[in-house]
Amino acid sequence: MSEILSLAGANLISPIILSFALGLAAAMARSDLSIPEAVAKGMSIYLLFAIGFKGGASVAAHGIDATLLLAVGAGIVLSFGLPFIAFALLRVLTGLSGLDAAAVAAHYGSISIVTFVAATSVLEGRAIDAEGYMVAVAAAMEAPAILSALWLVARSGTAGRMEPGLMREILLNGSIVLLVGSFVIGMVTGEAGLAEIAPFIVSPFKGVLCLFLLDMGLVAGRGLRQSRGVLGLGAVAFGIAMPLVGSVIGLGMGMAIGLSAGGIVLLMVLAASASYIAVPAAMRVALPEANPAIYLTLSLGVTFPFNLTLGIPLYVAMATMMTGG
Amino acid sequence: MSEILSLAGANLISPIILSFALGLAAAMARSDLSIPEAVAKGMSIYLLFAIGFKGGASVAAHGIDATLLLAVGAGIVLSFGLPFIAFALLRVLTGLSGLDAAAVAAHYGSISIVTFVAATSVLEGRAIDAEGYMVAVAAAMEAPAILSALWLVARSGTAGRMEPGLMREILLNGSIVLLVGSFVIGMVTGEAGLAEIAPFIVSPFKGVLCLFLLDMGLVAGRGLRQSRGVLGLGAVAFGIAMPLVGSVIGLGMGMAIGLSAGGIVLLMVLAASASYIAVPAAMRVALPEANPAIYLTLSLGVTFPFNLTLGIPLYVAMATMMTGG
Amino acid sequence: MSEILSLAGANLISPIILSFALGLAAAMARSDLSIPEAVAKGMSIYLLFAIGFKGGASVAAHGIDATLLLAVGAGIVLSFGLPFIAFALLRVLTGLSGLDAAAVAAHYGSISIVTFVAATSVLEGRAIDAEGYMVAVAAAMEAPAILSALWLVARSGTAGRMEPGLMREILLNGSIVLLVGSFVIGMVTGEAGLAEIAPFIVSPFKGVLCLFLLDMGLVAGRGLRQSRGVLGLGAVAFGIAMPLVGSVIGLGMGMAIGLSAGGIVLLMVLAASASYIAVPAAMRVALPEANPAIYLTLSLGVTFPFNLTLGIPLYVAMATMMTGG
Amino acid sequence: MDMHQAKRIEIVIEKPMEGRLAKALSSAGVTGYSVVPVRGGSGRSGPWTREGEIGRSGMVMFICLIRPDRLDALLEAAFAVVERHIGVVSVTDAMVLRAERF
Amino acid sequence: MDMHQAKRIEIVIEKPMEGRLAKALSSAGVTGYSVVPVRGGSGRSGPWTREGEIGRSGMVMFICLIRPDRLDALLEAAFAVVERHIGVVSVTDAMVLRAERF
Amino acid sequence: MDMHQAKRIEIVIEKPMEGRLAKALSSAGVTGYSVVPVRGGSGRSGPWTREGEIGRSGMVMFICLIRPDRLDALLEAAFAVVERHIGVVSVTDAMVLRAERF
Ligand SMILES: Nc1ncnc2c1ncn2[C@@H]1O[C@H](COP(=O)(O)O)[C@@H](O)[C@H]1O
Ligand SMILES: Nc1ncnc2c1ncn2[C@@H]1O[C@H](COP(=O)(O)O)[C@@H](O)[C@H]1O
Ligand SMILES: Nc1ncnc2c1ncn2[C@@H]1O[C@H](COP(=O)(O)O)[C@@H](O)[C@H]1O
Ligand code: NA
Ligand code: NA
Ligand code: NA
Repeated sequence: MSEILSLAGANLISPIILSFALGLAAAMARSDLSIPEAVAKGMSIYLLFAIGFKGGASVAAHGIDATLLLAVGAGIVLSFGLPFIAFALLRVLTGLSGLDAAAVAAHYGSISIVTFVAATSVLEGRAIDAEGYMVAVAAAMEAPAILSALWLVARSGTAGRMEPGLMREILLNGSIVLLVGSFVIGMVTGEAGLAEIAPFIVSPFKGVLCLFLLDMGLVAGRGLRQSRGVLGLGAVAFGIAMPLVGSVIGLGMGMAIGLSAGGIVLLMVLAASASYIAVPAAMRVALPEANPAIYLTLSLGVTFPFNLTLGIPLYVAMATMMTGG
Repeated sequence: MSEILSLAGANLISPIILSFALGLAAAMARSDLSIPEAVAKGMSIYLLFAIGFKGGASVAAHGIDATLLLAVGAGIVLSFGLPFIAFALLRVLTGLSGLDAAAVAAHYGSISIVTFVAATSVLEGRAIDAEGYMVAVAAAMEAPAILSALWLVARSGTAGRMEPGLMREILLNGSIVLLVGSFVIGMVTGEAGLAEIAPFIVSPFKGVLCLFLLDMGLVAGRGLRQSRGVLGLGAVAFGIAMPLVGSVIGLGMGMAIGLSAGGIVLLMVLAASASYIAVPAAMRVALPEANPAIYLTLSLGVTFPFNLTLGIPLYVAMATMMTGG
Repeated sequence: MSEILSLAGANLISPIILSFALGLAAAMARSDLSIPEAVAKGMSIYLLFAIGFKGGASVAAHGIDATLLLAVGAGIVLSFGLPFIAFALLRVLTGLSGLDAAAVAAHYGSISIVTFVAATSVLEGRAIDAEGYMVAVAAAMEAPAILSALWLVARSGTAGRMEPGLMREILLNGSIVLLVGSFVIGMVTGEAGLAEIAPFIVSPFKGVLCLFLLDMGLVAGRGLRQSRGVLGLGAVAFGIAMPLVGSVIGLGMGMAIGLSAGGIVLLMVLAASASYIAVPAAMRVALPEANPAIYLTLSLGVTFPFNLTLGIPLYVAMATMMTGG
Repeated sequence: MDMHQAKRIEIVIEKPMEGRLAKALSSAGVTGYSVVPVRGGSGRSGPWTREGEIGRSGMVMFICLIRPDRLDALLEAAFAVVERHIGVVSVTDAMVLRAERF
Repeated sequence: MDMHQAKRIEIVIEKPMEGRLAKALSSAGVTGYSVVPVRGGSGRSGPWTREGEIGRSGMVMFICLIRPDRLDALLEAAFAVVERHIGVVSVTDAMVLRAERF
Repeated sequence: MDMHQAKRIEIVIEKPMEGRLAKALSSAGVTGYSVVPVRGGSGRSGPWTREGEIGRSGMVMFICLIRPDRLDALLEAAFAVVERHIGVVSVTDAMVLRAERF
């Protein structure tokens, strides 16, 4: 326990977390500090490209593990399954309508790639290796949850419908394409390719991540400030309980399929994190009646900071304990 | 021959080419992956500044070669002359109107700086030196072709006219000014200046180039998808034949004026490549009746990928063979 | 004297100054070279984050100096006081109205963070150490001058009023928040934090500064071109005399409170430089009748280039002479 | 100058619906429109801004000039897309040069 | 389509005043507006552009559709903010779909 | 509020022609206009977007409020620039505050 706390403490005073906190505080205090949309999007493209490429290069270096397919399969199962658990939990903890609950559930089945990146960074800091292909698992987990949510809504007889073209849109979503694409490039060009562009995608990576988290803090803080009162206590409780539930399930599946300690942590993080980019856009198309203030505030304002600060060190502690690391 | 193929093969699996291919594929599949205009422009400014500066610093290090003036002169002659060859070839191979053919011809007399940058990168990878001032030759070749095209149109009696102010606009075009300006800065500050900013303009250069080519792939793919049917077979044949013709002429001139093998490759690449930024804008002003879908698709959708993938290794092979390297 | 000249000469041919000159020349010649707003803002965020963080990390490394509070206090006194001197000088040298003179005075009490950054860069180049907390002094000097200017206007009975909310806006201004925030992060995470992100905020710093100064040259040149005739000779004289006056006062205060030679230079630079971002925005709100062409042209078109080229080497020479360095 | 009657339709719609509206307009035979970015705004769901955002959030504005007799077809097409979504549709009378383009 | 009378107000105002105008509008009970970026322009104070700028300079455009009977309240609120500042306010007649939103 | 008759002219024109239109307007004595970015659109030459573009491609929108009696001069100046180029010109009736500015 005390070790978890010291890990969490060390995590809390990293430049990455403090940058997020700075953004959060600035937005709460209504500073006009802001990062242009184009720059924020540029940084997200950089991060996706770098994380995908490095994952692919690592697979090229270590060879494809027999568990690759199992891990991707586990991710897809998680993404399909977690929304049902989230939905049930929401019905118990909150008074959200079926529609809103389904929309929130979709977010928690999907993933937050920045949480994943932050976790990778923590693992690196502690010299814990992880399977490079976990990036592919992340990509595979982005979309399935949306289908589960639509099914939940359809079952309850409300308006949700599968818009024509929506499935293609979700699967060819920019972040999935970039993540998978750069993963493949990294795999094909291998260590040599990585060496060529490492001064761009490896060395400055953490610094860019700081600025990106500054931006996420600004956006999250603005959201929290504007949606004060939107979330009841039950909803906030869900925003913290759900990642814990997800991470435990991720832990079990990761151990079952034989991932390394690092891989298990990443699967836990994927299960525990909630989408705030791809899924919200899909929800605006498919479930426009659902209230975006609820799912955005929960995902970006509650669960994201929880995972970033306490969740990740906790998941690391759990995984190393269970794998006897 | 087999060596050319193996060079081309090695070239094809570089991160740079694969990033372009990823962008192309994503756009063709109608993914919403896209890079903000401001970020794309920012990267192009970075590349121009870096390539100009490095060229200037290299001139400062190696001294001004007696062939500098000859090379710039050769570039200007090429830029003036190639449009006539392109025009004739287009009249033979395609049914384009005189106006459209002249507009296309202007693009092929001018140059693509990214193709030039990619070639520099390939040369570096093979440790083939090139004259630093080839950057100045590139700048000198941007504009003259436009005059030739306007002359071709005027001769044919169609609407093209020299808009007042157009010449100043073309010569003070942002990319020419930045390329020449940073070249001069590099020359003045020399190796010491380069050392100060090398961690910015040298180390991460290739990585930025990857993201930039991802963007170019996206733009080219979008163009190809939208202009399906605009180009006949003859036009496509021109888009591949013209760079070959241009490169051979470039090879001859490069050898005649005594450039190094690397310098010859770069002159070939300049002759073989087609503009897709400066010239299109000039054409919209001077020849608004010409169809942009034709010249953009040819330049960016046919010739650019050809040069990037097959052209450059071919030109390297030709130049090293002819100079006995 | 000859040493100052040689220092100034060496300063003038640095990539940083030449990049500014390139931008200035390009804008004067009406080239269409330009850097997108989002990219320019992104670079400014990078520079503020980097300079704040490095300042904080340096404080963490060297311990908090007893003079920290004194230095911040001196900065605040300077920022409150300099506008009165500027106002008096303007009434003597120019025929500006009280309103315009007060608006200009506010700019000269506040600071230009880029001038500060350029000075830091020069100090590093000459291996002169400075107190890391000078960054905090810079932040403290941004706002007070605005109050002095409003007081000057109120006294003269004209329209200026303290808009509700303006004070909060000024103090929570993005650049102050980012500078102070990253300073604190640097202080908390210390050398370890700096090591993590140094490849992002240290190595490429000077290169980014070059591109940023290219942009500032473009903006300054555009301003000079458009406001030709706005400034009389007296105003231009003020734009050069005021930084000299400010720097001498800064020198005195820096010596009085016992700063190191490097710290004195930075205090001189802060006193000598004029704001062109935060204060103009505040003036548009509080003194909309004051003519922005006057204060922007003076601050960005006259004083900024003066400090960048001649001022900084002069201040370095003065400080080293006076401290017997 | 030879001016012609036209209608100017302005549609503010969520960004994720942009592609669907474009498709609906072209299916309805609308020959031209321009899309203008929207930086922020306010409505019943409160204020918002695009600063720092990275996804397909926010709104865009379609501006469309058409011959008056084609207004109904356009509005029907637009309404089918906007119906369940947030968004604002307004129509103004306008005059245009070069009527052959509309 | 069921259309309703409305007024379309367009306000070009300096960026540093953006927050104040937004506050004034909401105090005046204006239920909705959109903000569009302005890249540059020209006026009595000469031409300008946002290229390369980094501060809160330049201008933004508010576009606001309201029920005609609320026009005066809006104009008064807007005028109180714009009064001492540079900026342009114009009003056009428009028709809107879904009047309940305004 | 004291309102005055005005015309609102909206010109969508290719970016490479932006400088020429600005010059033509000022030669025609037009005292003010604002330029708004256009992110994309569609016309007879098909759909387009500015995403990922780096050159002076795409289009921009000029918005210009003027006194009604100066409309013809403006339209003539604008038409001389737009004539051979793609682009759309529309005019709407509007009311403005502070007529002395136009
Ligand atoms: N009356 C209006 N005039 C202009 N834009 C509006 C108006 N109402 C809503 N909008 C825009 O549409 C968005 C969504 O509106 P709402 O559905 O009311 O939250 C707002 O944030 C504005 O950008
Ligand atoms: N008549 C007008 N039509 C459209 N925009 C205008 C007009 N007049 C001024 N503006 C905008 O308001 C800004 C300031 O105008 P001014 O106060 O006249 O310098 C200009 O730069 C334009 O962006
Ligand atoms: N009717 C229209 N309404 C609004 N914008 C238009 C219209 N027609 C054309 N445009 C704009 O002008 C561009 C060129 O049109 P075109 O010359 O028809 O290809 C289009 O891509 C649109 O951005
Ligand atoms: Na999840
Ligand atoms: Na060429
Ligand atoms: Na000062």
